Amino acid sequence: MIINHPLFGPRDAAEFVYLGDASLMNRPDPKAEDAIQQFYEYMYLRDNPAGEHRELWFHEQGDRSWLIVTRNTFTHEITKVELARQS
Amino acid sequence: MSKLKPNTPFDGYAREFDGLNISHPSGFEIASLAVANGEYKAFAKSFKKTYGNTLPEPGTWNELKNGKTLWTGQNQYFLLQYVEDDRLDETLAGKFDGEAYATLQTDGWAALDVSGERVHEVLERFVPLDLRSKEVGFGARTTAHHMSVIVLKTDNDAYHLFTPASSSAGFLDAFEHVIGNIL
Amino acid sequence: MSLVDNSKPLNFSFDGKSFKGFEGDTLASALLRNNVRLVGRSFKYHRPRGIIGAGSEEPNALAEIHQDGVIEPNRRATMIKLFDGLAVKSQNGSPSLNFDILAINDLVSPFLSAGFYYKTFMWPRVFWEKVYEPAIRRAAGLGRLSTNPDPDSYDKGFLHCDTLIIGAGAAGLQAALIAGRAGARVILADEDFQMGGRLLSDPQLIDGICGQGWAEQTIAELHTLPNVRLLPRTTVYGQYDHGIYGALETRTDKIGAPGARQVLWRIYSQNAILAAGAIERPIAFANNDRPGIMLASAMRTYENRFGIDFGDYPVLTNNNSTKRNHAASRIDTRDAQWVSDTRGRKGLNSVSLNSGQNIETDWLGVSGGWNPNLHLTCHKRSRPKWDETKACFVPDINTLPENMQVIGAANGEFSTYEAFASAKSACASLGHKSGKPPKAEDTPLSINAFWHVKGKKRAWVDFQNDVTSKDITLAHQEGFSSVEHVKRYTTLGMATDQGRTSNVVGLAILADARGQSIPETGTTIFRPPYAPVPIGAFAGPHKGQHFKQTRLTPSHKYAAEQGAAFVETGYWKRAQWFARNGEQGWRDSVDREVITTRSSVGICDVSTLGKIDVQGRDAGAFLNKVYVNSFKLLKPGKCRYGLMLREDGIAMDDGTSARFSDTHYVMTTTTANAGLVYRHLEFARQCLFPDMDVHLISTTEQWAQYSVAGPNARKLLQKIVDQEYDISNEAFPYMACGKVTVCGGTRARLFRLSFSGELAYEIAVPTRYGDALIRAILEAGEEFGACMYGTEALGVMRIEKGHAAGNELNGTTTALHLGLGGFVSKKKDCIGKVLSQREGLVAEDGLRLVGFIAVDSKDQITNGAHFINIGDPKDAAHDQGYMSSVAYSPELGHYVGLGFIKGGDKRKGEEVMAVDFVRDNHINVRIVSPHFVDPDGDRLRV
Amino acid sequence: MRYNALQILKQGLTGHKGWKPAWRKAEPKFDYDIIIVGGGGHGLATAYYLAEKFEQKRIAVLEKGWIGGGNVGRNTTIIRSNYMLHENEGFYEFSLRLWEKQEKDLNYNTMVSQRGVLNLAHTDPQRDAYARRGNAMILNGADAKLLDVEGVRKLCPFLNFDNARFPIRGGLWQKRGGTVRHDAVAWGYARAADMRGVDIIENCEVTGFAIQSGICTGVQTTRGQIKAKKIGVAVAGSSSKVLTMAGMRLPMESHVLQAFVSEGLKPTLQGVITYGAGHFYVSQSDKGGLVFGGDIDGYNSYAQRGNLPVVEDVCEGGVSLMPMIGKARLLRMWGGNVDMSMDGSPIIDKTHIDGLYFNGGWCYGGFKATPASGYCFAELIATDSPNDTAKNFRMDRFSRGLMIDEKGQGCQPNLH
Repeated sequence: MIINHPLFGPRDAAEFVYLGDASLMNRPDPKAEDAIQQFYEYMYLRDNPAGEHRELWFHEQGDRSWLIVTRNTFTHEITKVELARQS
Repeated sequence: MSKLKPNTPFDGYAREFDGLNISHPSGFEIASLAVANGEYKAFAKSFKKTYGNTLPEPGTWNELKNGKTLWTGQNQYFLLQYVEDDRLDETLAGKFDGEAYATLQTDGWAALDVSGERVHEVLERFVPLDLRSKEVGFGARTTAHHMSVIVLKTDNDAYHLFTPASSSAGFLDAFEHVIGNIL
Repeated sequence: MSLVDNSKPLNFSFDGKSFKGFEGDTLASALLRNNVRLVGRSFKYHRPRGIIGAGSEEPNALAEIHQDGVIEPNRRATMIKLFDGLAVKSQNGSPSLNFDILAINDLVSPFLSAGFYYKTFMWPRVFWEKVYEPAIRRAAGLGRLSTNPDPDSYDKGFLHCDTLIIGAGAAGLQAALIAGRAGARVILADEDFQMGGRLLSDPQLIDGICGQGWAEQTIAELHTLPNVRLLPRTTVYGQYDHGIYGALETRTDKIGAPGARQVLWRIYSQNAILAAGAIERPIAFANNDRPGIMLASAMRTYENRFGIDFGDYPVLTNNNSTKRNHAASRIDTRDAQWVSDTRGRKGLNSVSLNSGQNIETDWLGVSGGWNPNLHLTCHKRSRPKWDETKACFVPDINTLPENMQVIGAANGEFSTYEAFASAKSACASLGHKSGKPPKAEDTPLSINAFWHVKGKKRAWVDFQNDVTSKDITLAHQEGFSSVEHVKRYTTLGMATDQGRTSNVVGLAILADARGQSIPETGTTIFRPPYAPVPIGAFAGPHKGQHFKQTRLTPSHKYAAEQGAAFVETGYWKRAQWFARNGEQGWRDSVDREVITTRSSVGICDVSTLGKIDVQGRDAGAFLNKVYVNSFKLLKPGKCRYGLMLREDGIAMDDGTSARFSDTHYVMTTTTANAGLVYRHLEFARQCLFPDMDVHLISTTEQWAQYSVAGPNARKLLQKIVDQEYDISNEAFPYMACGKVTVCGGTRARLFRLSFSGELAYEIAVPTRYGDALIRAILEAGEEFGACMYGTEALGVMRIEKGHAAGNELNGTTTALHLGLGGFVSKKKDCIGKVLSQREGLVAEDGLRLVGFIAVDSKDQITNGAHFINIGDPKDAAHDQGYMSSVAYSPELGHYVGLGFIKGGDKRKGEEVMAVDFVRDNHINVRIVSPHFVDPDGDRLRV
Repeated sequence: MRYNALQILKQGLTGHKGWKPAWRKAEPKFDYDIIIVGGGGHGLATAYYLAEKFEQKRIAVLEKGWIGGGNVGRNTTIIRSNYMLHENEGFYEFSLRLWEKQEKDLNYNTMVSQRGVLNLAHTDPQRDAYARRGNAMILNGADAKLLDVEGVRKLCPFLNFDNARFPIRGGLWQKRGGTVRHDAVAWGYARAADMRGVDIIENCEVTGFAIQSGICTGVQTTRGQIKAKKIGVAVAGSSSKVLTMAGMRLPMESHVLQAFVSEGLKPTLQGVITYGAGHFYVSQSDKGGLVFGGDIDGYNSYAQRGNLPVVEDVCEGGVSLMPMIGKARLLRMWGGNVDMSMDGSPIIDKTHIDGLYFNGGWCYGGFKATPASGYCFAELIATDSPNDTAKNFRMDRFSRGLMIDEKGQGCQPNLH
């Protein structure tokens, strides 16, 4: 596959490492009383849709940036690529 | 001066092929500069004042007084300077105190210069990027035969290659293997 | 006029017999030139088979190339470019091609119908692996693989273009010409070593000159365009995501030739034009598989391109496309004429027609219509649609993969003029204008869909897998009527030609049996690769020592001089031990290294540990978020041990972090997890705590770092560290760090860290000085009898000290399990803190890391043993835990072990069984403290 | 009609007129006692054991496409019981024992060939981990032998012993492991279930669940509404897609696992070989093709097709392990849709909705688990209490911190 890096253009996805659903960016508040339940849902449950999916990729062999890629999990079409951390 | 004699990968390496030359550039130090949060403007200004050119855009490198600078990531640059100073990081830390953080990189990378009219015929079996269509001033990090490599386009048919030092023997072996299959 | 160069004869051998062919021949054309018709044996019935095609669709003529003891099996004779000295053998016939004993299967064929093997071979049970299966496996399979390593060299490469054109027939050449002249970056690939496609086979005029001439002239012009790259003998075998195509270029068929025999290209295209032409299909009639029965189009190719004369021969056809030089009889199903049977066991000698007429002939051409070569449109699971008038499947425009167009015969546009017209419109849609297409033949295909002749005798559909029309009707009768079930039950289309000549005929027969139309029956879809690709080509240069990169430590050269035995640690090579003369086994060397270190001083290269520069105003706060320990109060000049958790509360990695200034820490990770930790930290930095001013730069390769450990460590280092730096215990206490210089001014970093449990420092210099420093240290250490120690000795010492390492931080253990609960700061949050408190992870009877020694000192404790309480049965229900690390302690004179056991921290002194079936070593062990040597750590603080 | 050699002789002499369909093309009834959603290996096996072992009646299997079209037809056909954790190993050993009597149970030759599985070790820690795993296998009644380099060389002399980047240091050998003809497993269970009255309904996709106040009473399908007292969902990679319709989020990601077959070769490999220093495992089918695979592609996908990096990675591993296969040619590549769970182990459990049962999370182990998965899922549905070997495959193990993590990779499905 090809990921079009927002800063310098298309790169073969083989240069990236996949982590998973972009929901992993929303770390719950560790001080909440039901913290264990919130962290359980945050770490273990996934929508795992057959369709559009916002997911995290790490450009390990490139500029070491984390990207949020919006990709269709059935057709693999990528419609959007953003930097996880807007510098 | 120190009793410890330095030795770097590819010391003194040079080879001529039909349409391709490889040599080992030396006499420079490399340091990385990471811009402190909120200090980009200040750093960019003092950088330009010191080296006479602006910070490079993503995917490019800029010529500087006495060296080059390469964009390596968000708010991160490599600075290459032709100086005999294995404390370049400490020099830079002083110069850009509070604006950027410096780290010595020279020893981590083994450097090769490749050039010649058949350079792209060889590199197309080595690096996945579309180097033929890139301008001079292109610079990026990618892979070559599962190893990391930084590629700087220095002329229409000439490139600086930097690869991690610990695997540099295997990198050169693989590169010569590809050349042997073509030239 | 043929494209073979008669002035260049080439010698080759087939099954030991020598023949002559010419430059430009394929093995197939050379065999036919020498009137060799019997070339192979079919898979199940071992029937004699001959060449039927002229390209990669060939199902029968499979051969082994033999050279210097290496065999390349299953090569299509039609795709081997003849070279002088080529030696090939036929396949699947034993003892010989001419006399194959397994041909008896043909006699008992009524009992070998589709799927018979699912209904028998079930009794007696043990016979399956002992008798039935070995017999089946010997009969099955095609070519042989020699067990010698593949000597060939393969390369991999990457090409970029605007437009990839697949197939260099009339349509492909014309599209390349238009796009090339317009300046687009074009790649034109064709699987044949001679570009031109059907232009080389069907005599026709284009703009007044012959087809072959037009092809030659067009190729010549394309060579002059720098933006066009021609790739002959290159099969585009697969279409992948986002315009990526896989292609295999073959440079020679000679085994062991210099240079890369094949190159596996990954092509990045903006758009693609599929112009792969079409493949003629046979018709199923009784005994239609005899050598000499060929596709009519293939015979024209052998006549016109290779200059072979078959004399006069009849052609069975259901369409008008079979134009021929000779006027021999034409058996046209549109006039209700067809072939009802044939004779000639090892080669055709006569055919009989439904009219009762009998024709003596050695050759029969068959033309059952054309199948567009649309494989590459299906690789992303889009399905072709049925075209009733042309009686074939054509690409479905609205499900075509993005940025792909199909032109020419591949799109069902069979005439040469249509090919040119579709090339013009395809290029126009890419913005490349062009004038009127060249004048060429434009007769539309007229066809009546005649698929098979019903009858009692077997009519072959899939020649290679021996699937007959009766097999397909039987499959339907047994309920396997979905097109996918028929394929799997009968193996139709699962042979090496992947159903190129059989799928559609088989489908038509199935539709007949189901009483439905072909579109209602549906079709199976093509999967990559278009044509088989050697596994060696997919591996490319990454084999043998180049399978993965090799990382060498700064002291590698010196270590080798000292007799180091190296071991793989991830991609690193690390010295495991240093064998000295007179030492018998590795245990002698390792014990010596440990004793030397514990009694005087030992040196170990620790450069492979991950080293990360953590810099920024919030560096301390960031470390607090990723480690369970608190780093806020760590002052510059100090180090601290850190345990890192995954967010699920499980231990991930550990190491020490040294603070050099307010905004500068140097973190170390284990060798194995360096990459994993760096990725985890960048995720935390960029995605979880983006507002922090913290920056991470990997410096693993920037610094050469050596551990100097033992009672004499300080004395030795005082000869290395320059005098102005006081490294006494008072000035440089345990867990101190600082910048120093060594050997007269070389910059260095010094740490008071110890993994061995001895008085120890770690000294680091820029890697360029690494080789010189290790030699200086050992030279300085001579007076103390210093030696280098490897990973094995390091392992012994850390086990003696009870330090957890990779075997303990195995991804299932928490700080509590590891006995490191004390490090977990109560006040602050950190990654993993919350989920580490789940009930299952804090259970009282959970596993705990403790020490183990054999109750009887003669016994040897072994790693991987499971603990069972004495008196309990040895089964899973009574399993108490497992041994994770074992070493022989020279200091204590016996084996010591670390392991996990339920409630271990509360069972010190208890004896349990250590059960080790795989090493047949069941012994009793005692649970003890894991800190075997210097439990209070006095030696560290001297 | 029984299948045996005599029947073949009789039919062979009479033009094969007597063979009957292996399973009826049943029309969906208004309601059933039990509905199994998913006509793959696990769904069909569940239906068979519900009827055969637990005497359940009025059972239907609903398959959206054609039976056996999912993962049971897309895997590398390996069976083994060489897991390290007792929570898994007891279950997979039970499965291997069911494989050993499958032909007799189903009167169908699924070609269960126990020609051995060899896991290679290339470092001392890896060999020690295999010792721990081998002992765990034997504690669960399975067979295991730890081999040194010479032991491995005797079994497979063609492996790369001298020029290897990661030299072979030993291996773990399970003699009773091997391969099975995968398509035949689906057809064998379908025929046996059909003979026991189970309705197998193809081209019938579930499009919704009928759930009132926490009780599931039936499903909507493309062929109408069907009611049932109990509904078991066994749809592997489609688990999230299906159970989202019941308002559930699962601890799972769906991934593409590619598999490959080479052109047919005369006998070359005896049993199954897995490479310890790269992503590659291989066996040879009875038709002579080398059947091999490696890792999943690594990104969420329902496409049932993969990309090139994995193909090259697998072949690099294969050629580095056995240099001879460079000359074998890759004939066909395909992809399954595997349900990768959050700890690499499966779930066979009730859900919080009464009457709705779930079986999924099989990662790489789905095919070898087919018989025991069917048996245990049937037992859970029929008796509402789990089979002893599957009692740990609970849905709530993650929230309670009782993960079953063979590889110790934590909450990242693509690392298991």
